[in-house]
Amino acid sequence: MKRTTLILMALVVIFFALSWIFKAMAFKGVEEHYILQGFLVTLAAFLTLSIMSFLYKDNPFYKFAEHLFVGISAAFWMSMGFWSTIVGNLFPRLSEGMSNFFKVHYIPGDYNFFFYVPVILGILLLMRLSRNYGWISRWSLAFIVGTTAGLNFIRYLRSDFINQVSSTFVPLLVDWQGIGHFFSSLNLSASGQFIMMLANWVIFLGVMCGIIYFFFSKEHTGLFGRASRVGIWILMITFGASFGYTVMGRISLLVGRITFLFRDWLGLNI
Amino acid sequence: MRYIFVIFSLVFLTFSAGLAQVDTLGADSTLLNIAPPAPISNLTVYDKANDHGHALILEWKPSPDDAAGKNTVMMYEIYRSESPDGPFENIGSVPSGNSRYDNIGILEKEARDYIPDNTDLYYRVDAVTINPEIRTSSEIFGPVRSYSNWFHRGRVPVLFAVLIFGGLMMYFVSVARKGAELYVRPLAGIAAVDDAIGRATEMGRPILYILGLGTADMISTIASFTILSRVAKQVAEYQTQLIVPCYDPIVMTVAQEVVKSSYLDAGHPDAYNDDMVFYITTNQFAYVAAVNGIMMRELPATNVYMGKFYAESLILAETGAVAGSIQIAGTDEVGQLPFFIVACDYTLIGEELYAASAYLGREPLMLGSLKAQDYAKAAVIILSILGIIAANFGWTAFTNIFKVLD
Amino acid sequence: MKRQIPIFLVFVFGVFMVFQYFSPHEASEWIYKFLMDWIYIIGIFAMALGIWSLIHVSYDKIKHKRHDWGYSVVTLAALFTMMFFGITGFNENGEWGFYFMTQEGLTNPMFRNFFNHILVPIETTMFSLLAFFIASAAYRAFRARNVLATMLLVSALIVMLRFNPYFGDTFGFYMNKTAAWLLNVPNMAAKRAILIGIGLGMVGTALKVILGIERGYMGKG
Amino acid sequence: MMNAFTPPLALALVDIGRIISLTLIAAGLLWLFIRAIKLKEVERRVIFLFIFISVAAPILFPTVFKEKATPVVKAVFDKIESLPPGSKVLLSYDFDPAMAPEVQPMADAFSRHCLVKGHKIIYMCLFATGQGQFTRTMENVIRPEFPEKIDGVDYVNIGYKAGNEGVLNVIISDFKKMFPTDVNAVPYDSIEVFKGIRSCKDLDLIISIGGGRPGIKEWVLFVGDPGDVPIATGVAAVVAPQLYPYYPKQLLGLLGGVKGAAEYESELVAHYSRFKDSPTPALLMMGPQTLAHIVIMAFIIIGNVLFIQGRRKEGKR
Repeated sequence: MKRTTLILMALVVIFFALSWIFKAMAFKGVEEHYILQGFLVTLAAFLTLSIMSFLYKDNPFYKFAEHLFVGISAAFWMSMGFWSTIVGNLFPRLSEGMSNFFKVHYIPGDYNFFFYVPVILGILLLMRLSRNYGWISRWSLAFIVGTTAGLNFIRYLRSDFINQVSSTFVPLLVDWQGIGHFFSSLNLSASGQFIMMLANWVIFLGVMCGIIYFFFSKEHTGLFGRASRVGIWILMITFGASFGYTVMGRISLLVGRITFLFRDWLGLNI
Repeated sequence: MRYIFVIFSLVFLTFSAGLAQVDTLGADSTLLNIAPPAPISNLTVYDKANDHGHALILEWKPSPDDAAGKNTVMMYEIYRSESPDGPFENIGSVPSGNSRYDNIGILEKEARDYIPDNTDLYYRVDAVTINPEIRTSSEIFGPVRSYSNWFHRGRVPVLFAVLIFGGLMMYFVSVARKGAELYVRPLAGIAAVDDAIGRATEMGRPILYILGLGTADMISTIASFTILSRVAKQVAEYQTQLIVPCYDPIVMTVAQEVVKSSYLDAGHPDAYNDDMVFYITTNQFAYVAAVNGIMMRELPATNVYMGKFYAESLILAETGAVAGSIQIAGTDEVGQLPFFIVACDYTLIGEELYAASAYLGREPLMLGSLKAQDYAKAAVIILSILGIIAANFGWTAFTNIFKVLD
Repeated sequence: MKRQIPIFLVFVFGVFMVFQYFSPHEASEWIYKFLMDWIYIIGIFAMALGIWSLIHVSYDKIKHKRHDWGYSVVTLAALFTMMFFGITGFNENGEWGFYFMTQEGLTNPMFRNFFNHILVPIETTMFSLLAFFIASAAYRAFRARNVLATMLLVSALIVMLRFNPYFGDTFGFYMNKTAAWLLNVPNMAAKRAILIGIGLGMVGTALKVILGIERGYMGKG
Repeated sequence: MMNAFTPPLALALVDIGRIISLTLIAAGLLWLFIRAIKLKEVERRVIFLFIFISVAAPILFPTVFKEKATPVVKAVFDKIESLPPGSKVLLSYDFDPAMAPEVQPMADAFSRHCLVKGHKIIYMCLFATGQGQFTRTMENVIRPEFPEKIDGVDYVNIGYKAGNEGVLNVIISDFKKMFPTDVNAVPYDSIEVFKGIRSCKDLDLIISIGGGRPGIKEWVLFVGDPGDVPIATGVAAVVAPQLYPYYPKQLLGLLGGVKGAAEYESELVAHYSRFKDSPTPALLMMGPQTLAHIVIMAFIIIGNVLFIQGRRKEGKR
């Protein structure tokens, strides 16, 4: 490491050490464990800034925060999984003794022995670690994949396919009372006839052209090609609009973070 | 769950109505001498159709004193018994103005609201005034039984769709198996995959393959596995480096298997080691943080994102752009497509992701299924046009075909 | 044996799940519930594989003193510390010991502190980086290179113009309405087209999986 | 929060900081624009810096942009403004804590406006968690700012009743049947606010705040349309586009997201000097939003200038 880097790192460390002291003093009398609280708030601020420093370039602070984050999150996820699924779901079905030990409510049932199956399948999955019997783990995999494939097959056929198709059935002539009425009452209000009809036409044609864009086994030429072109236009307009719309939410996130830094850490009265 | 909530809130409602009554009694003594309301009429109880049993539906004609008339009915209380002589048990209530009650039992035998199947039951509905003492009971309806059904009649449209789609699939797969030539239009994103691997080889930099945040059973992840197997095979042939960081442990297991056998197929089993495919953590942003780090440190020539992605899509793609990698993405998560389109060089939109596996392999069986999907799409277009015509002329019979009951 | 049994299992369970949808009978519901529970439980066993891989990769880095191996020490230390806090704690008598989860979740104070002051701040900060990246992506990509890029650009601008405080009443109002229309009408059309495509693709892939045509997930393309 | 007790020096510093930061952003963008004409790309980190300043500066130096109420928002404001004092307004808190950041400011602003105009407010909610949100209005608005207003005389909280649209179905014809008492168990008939009110049809205005289900759609379908009662709403930004078709026929007006709330707050501040020092959370939230949006749009324009200049140069060659 270069000397300037070392000096810089030392300065940062000193800065946050000072922050810890100041924060702890500010918490004195307010919090019981004021030294710990001061440390934790400083730590949160340090980690926030470390992550943000990645925007400038990859650096040791980011690397530290990143590796810390990975370790903590993996352990968090594992202990939550252990307590909620194994202790919360499995033990109450399998063994009264285990349930008593972990102080969870034992659920007696006639079919509880069925819960040995996933335990066996889970152990088969762990066979993956063995060099020679690794292939056995495919059995439990096959169970998971098969079950969810069947589930997805139906679910998507029903919700994404049948529902979406049937909701395309919209009247193209909304509230039609003859062409004379159409022109005489033409206006641009959102609930007016023209806008409603326009919306339905755009939705219908948009869906059709969009589907045509997704044809794989037909050449996109001629009329077909033109329709598929319109389809990709509609997709692009939509993507642009969604992008623009998302900006607001993302800025809110940053506002939240910066407010944390200013108010909770620096203690500015804003 | 919803029913528990409804029942719970109804209990709460009854309770608060009771409380209210205590207070109003003092304020308004006329409440004590309300005339009893007229009873409800035409009570019918029937088995809930297309269900797992343990559920009955009550319908009745409201009391003439509900809203009109004396306007004294506050709510209806529902009573049930296993014998016509009682004892009747209060099982729930609805506010006045209602003429239907769904008596949905809970499946566990121990539950308080367990309704036995294939057993005679008797029902009674009371019209209750603001003073719960003053009420009028209806005649007892019964016996009635609830049944469990083997077939859900409301789901026939889905069955038809399954049969039609399955048939199309079988047909085209068998056609393809016989060796018929099937045309598929070129997809830019797919062609880019081959170039990208070549580029990585020239530059001597690795290829980063991200399977997304999906679990191993998601269809998009399964499609991604197939693409990964092609990529890994080519990578093995070119002797380029491959990095596959994983979000889900099962996905990691499968990905290891996939990459391993691809290396075997390519004839370089010794070049594979388990650390090419590794697990990071099952936390969205911790995973992103680590992958960002990998991108900036290993500077991969190509980043391939295939599978399920959420808010992290843009963080990954922008960091990849900063690192100067060629980026190819594909996802079926509609909300994230805009970000991949904006930040990546090539993006497979929705269905193209599933098609990609067929494209890369060029196996007749896979191409046959693409053809089946296209025919289904053509059917959608025809059906939609028919549906639009039907909607314009008010032919509800046609649109009703598509009504799926739950 | 190594391939046939898994493919058979996939077929059996896949077909059962399809049938299950059409049969609301109690028995079919019960089996369905069991299967769903099983998947969760198996998933927990897979956790061990994941943690094993994480430890293995980190340990390997440290052992061979690879580049940046010091950070792997951080990962492992964080992992074991958090796990320790996750399974131990004070019981109701105030004794330190093996810890049991309560109604309120894991109440070990250090576990909570780590969660609130390490996990949450980093997580939300990573998320908030999107505010920066959305700007740089917009700058880089929203250029009127061709028709498609122009459309992307124009519709994004229209939607973002909602936030201009300097528009007059009428113009601003119509801008708002146009943005709402864009977000409602073409958006719905495009989403529906994509969803129908995705639905078909999913159904097709799921069917291929059940029938054993698509076997990529078993390491065989 | 800035208020009347902030020392003048701090206020001056805030003004100076605001001016400096805004000038900095404007000058920087101009400089980048000129560089773009000369075909110099903007570095990524510069964009990041601009985004950071444009979000951080308005937080540090509260910056309020001129928020002119759009007609959809103005319609609601004008309605409350034009009703004679003593009119009966119903505010329904149909939201939970998750939606609160966006819609709580609206609920507070409506309450302020109605109370200052001397309207009588009936608070209720279709979400069980709405009660907790009302408590916030009570603690942040009514108690500190309107200590003279009396519960039961100027406003009343009748609380939550389960039953979603079932509740609405009843109160369209009879309030008392569904709400025999208020939350403090005061009987209906002895509540001053309810004098002359039998059903929803006797109300002068109904405002549903939320956007989930049950929410504004149910209010329109079950009360607004059949009872012919004016209905207005304040909803989360995601929901707003779906509600535009209801305006102006079935909906008097609507506030969409933080922006709608900010517009309302600015109208309120402009009309009533007593609210000058009241918290305006939505307006403050709008500062970073507006500035960041403008900066991003400016960068899109700069990018396109670069692109056009580049192509022109290629053409000359």
